[in-house]
Amino acid sequence: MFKKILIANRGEIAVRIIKACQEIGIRTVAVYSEVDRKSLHVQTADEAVCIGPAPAIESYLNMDRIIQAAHDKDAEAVHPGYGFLAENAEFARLCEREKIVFIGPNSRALKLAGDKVRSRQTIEKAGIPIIPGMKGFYKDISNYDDEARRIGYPVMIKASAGGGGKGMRIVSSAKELKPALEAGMREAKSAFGNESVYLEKYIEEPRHVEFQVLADNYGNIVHLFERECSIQRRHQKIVEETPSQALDPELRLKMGEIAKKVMQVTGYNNAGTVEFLLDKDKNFYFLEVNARLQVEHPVTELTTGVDLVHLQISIASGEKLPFTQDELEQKGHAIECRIYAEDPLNNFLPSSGKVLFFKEPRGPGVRHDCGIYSGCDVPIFYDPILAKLIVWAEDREKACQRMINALNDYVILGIKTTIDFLKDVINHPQFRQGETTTGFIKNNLDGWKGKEKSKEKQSLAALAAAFDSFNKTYTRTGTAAEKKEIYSPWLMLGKWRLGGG
Amino acid sequence: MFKKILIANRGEIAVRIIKACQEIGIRTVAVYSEVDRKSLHVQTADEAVCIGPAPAIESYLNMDRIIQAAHDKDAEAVHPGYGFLAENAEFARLCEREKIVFIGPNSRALKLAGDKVRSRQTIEKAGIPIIPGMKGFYKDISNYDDEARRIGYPVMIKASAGGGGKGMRIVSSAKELKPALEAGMREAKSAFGNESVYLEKYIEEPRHVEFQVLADNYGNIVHLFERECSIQRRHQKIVEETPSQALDPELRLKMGEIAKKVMQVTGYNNAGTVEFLLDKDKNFYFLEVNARLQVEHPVTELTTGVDLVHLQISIASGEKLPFTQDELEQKGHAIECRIYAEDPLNNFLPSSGKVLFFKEPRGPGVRHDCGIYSGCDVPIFYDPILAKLIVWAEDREKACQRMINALNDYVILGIKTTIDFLKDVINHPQFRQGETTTGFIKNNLDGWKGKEKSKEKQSLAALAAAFDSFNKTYTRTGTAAEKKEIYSPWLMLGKWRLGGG
Amino acid sequence: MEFEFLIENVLQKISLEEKKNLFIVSDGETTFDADIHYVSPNIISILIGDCSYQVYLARDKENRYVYLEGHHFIVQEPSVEGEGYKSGEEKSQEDILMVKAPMPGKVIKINVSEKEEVRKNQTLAIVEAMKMENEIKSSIEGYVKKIFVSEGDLVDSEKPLIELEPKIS
Amino acid sequence: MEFEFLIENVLQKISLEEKKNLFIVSDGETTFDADIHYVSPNIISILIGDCSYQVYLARDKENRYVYLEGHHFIVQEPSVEGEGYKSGEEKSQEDILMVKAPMPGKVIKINVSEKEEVRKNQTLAIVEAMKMENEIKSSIEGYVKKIFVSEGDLVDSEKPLIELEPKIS
Repeated sequence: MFKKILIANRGEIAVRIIKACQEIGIRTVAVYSEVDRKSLHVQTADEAVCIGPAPAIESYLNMDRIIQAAHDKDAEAVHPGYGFLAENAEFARLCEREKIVFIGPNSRALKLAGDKVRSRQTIEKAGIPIIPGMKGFYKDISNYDDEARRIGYPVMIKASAGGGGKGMRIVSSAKELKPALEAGMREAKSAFGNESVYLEKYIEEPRHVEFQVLADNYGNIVHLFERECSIQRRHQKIVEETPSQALDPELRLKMGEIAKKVMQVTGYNNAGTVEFLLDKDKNFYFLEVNARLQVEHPVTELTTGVDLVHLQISIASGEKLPFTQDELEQKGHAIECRIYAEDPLNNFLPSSGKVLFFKEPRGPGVRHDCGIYSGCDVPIFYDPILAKLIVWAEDREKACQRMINALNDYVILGIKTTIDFLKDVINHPQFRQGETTTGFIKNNLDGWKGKEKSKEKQSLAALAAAFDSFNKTYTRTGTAAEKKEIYSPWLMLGKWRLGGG
Repeated sequence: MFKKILIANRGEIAVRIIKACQEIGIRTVAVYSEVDRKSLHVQTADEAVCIGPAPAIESYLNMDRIIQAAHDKDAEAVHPGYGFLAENAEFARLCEREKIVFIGPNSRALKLAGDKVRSRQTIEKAGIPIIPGMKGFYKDISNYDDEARRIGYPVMIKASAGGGGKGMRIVSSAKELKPALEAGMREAKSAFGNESVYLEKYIEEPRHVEFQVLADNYGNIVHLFERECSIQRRHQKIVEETPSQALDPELRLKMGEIAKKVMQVTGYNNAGTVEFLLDKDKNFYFLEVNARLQVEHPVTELTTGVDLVHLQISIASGEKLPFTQDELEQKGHAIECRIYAEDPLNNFLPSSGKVLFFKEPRGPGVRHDCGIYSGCDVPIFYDPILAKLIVWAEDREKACQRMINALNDYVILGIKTTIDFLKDVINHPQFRQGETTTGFIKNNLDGWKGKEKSKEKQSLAALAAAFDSFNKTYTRTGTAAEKKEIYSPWLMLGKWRLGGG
Repeated sequence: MEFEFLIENVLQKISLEEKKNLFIVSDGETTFDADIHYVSPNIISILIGDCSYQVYLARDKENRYVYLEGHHFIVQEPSVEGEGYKSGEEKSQEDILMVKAPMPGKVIKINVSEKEEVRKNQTLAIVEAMKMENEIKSSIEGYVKKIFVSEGDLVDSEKPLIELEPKIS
Repeated sequence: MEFEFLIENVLQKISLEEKKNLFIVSDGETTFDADIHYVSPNIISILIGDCSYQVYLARDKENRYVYLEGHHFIVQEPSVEGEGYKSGEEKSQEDILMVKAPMPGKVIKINVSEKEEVRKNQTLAIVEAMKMENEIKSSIEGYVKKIFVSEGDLVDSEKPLIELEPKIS
């Protein structure tokens, strides 16, 4: 087993991986950009190395600096998290060359997964159903136009190098293609350092169902059942759950076996996800392999009882899978809500700034994977994900109730977040009935305005503010603190309190 | 199902029950004593009623005030939590008379469970092995002397009305009996409002193994497997786990069946716990029935996936058990550490006062049931339990690692707690090997002194304090805040900052 | 003691008088007793007729941020200068003509040049933040009067990007 | 800037000089650079040679409470008057003769009367807090000189309960 691991990431996923390492006695090295000095992952790790300025391209995507940090700190392995370099085959190859273990698939499998066109060919050859799409890559934008006409509009633009909605665009007619391609390429470049995009037939109103797969270095492969991630906005997943309401045991078995076959024919090892689209008639199509730990991995952990990060590390260190397919089962229901720094009342614009106050939910069945704290800064440079709230309960309805309760208990002041929006997603009758497709948000919550605020609640807010001002005034004159046992911010200062006291 | 429930308790368990109610759409009424106005359970509940002065006997044990509050607020049911009135048959009877549902066993079963002598007779008659002990109650202390001689020293003094170590004393010779009885009676009176105590043969170095049982109002009874609670100090459980390392499937089956039989012959309903002592030769003896939700109930919840508070409520509302014995199974391993406000470096003296800062652990597999917050007061009047830290993992060793990590991540400043002591319990080789008996603390951690603090750590503490003073000095003169982006307490005040700025 | 606040652009008047351990509160319409305490610097516990409210409150230079019972409020003191809190819908004529950065970010593309005629909903510029591109569109038909930024500039929220001139039709 | 603290009864001297974004720290023996920041009012992040330390710190009237790397420290300023932090073992002669309440609580029983002779380890009084009884025992052989409290009294920590007189043997 490794003695020290470098985590080439930031935010909640870096913290998640650092904690997993600490549990099994592995020292951790965080890397950080200049604006991230006070980030939680820097505080949580045993060691922390600054790798450059704020823009990701100069820090979290800077392979040489990261490799150098790993060497300097004697880290035997690098965990890339998700995003940034997680699916960068060149980085995986560089690690291999530098004798640093890359905690992820081998670079050949990673390259194949990243090359969406070639991987589609491999999958198709193996007899697995795929979505009609481009057969090759082109430099010239006019070739994309030809391909789009061949496939038939509407088509989807996707980044070759990664997922997460970055670079994705739906194009319904030829005249929209060029600007959409340009925007998609810029986003792909900015997110993954690679501007390659490709086209695929756009399937309307599908469900997004994916299978978590684990493969050790000795050809043993298991799947850990599905996750349904149909609730998306801008092709970005925002709510994920397992089990999917659309799968029966037979379909689950069939898709699970195919997911394993995908791993097999692509020579894959470590943790990966095989994504499918499931149409209304329960036909499913291979979409792509996500060659990394997914944002939504916790729902699988809560229902199967495995720790995917621990397993990634043990597989990378050369251990065999500790269980067979027969030993795995799903229990209960888990839902994840992604907490983004976005303003749902204002077209989901990113919301950077200072988190003035933060209180996280807790309680039975509630898990919170989190990268922020009261007083932290949310910089403009990186992904707007702040945290993930995951609940487990005996069944889906109880999980929904638990999620609503936890979201109500979740307070972030100072920046805008998606928390209130998420409550209305989970509370929506269509969601409660399990009628979830990728069009859910657009069909049901477009132009979301939030709940009406009653006169009574407005008064309460005014009352709280008045009380706050009242104590400010009293404390200024130095009487209130002595007079009554109020808990004013000034009292925190103890004997150094300034002013009249 | 009930629309509104009154919770006749305080602290972590009141908060736990309030949250469980909120999840299933039940409104909650908290009750509080005058010193508890700012307690977490008052903040968390929908409504809160003050029921008297600080001493428990005038508030949390004041049945009339609590019944009155339930009537005033139209609460249909009362959940008593643990301690206080939880096992008070008179209170249960009063609720029945006042047409308020008592969420717990019926008053006859409660009375029998509370009458340890009569319940021992009932159990013995049913052919279940019991510990030799007193056959009756006496007013006169000299009769206890006779009984002790008959049973044979060492004997154990126990409170008839409750558990939790309150009133318990081991007496190894006749001359120690009288003062020990007096102290035990006073403690029993103070804790349960009932001074009755009884004697039992003291079994040396046993394990404490108990079975969680659920019985609905229609005669259906299941057990939810065991909890081992051998790690005790002053007969107070401090670490609990499941599964027990001492049970094999055969013994588990046998004890589980006997636990169900105990419930049956005592006419019990709702949630209860059947406690056994298990000696070195794996003989087990019935100890008593705990006729309430136990402090340690979360370890059962984490390994079986049920919510015991939800089940208590649904059973009390007349619903049938939603599962049969066959459908229940244990998965993984769970450990609970109780976080007490006690000073382990000073004979575990209670430590009341203000919690100046509080940071709770989180992460996969970590649950924290908690009654405190940064800035709260811990009053001298009640039980010193602050919170419970519970972890789940695939196996016992991983659960231990996770617990150590979570305890390291747990910060309470301003009052003394048992957190550091608990780390040394979990880290102890005997504990790791599962060699747990009720003598564990006395045998292994008597006179605990804590870890040696290195010169380097002392320097770091001084450095942090110096930095704190440095900023205080700078901020006083009004330069630092503008000069650099430090996060001084003064900066929290924003534009109302006093002094030079 | 009297207080006035702007909450969602509505002026709220409220008075507090301390009496023993309670406050007598009047919001203009009704008068009631409230038992109010700080439980920590950002949490206020309020009991009104036994109903318990947990209110979270934080402050920055301009606003108080309040969360209670599932709702967020931005509370301003009326004397505070500068922009009120506006939702996307409530833009003044001035806001329409002066196109501002909707959030802090980086200008990655300017799609128009000065004097150019623009259609309604035409993309004027693209600002990127947190790795998402946001297209800044014209809400009128008109002309580009002035461009204040260049591609690559980091801009703060409310920074003017482009000034438009309406088409007189 | 020089600082002195009492940590576990040991005087610690430390000096801090600010230099760019770092501090030059000297603890008398070694001098090193440290990158130190508040991340919130009670959390300080320290990097020394890339090693990351998260330090928790809170203050009350008398002490600073520090938690780092699994260890608790009580940090006092040397100028602070009054009792130092003492563990159970380090009692002065004065402490032995003046029996004090070990924690805030209620005196529920006084087992001796004035002038009475007491053995070592004899129970003098019982103080209850948080529902646990705590027996206050004599650590010497001697006589009860004075009793300051009555049964039922609420007492604060360090409140004198009973004064003893040693037996001259």
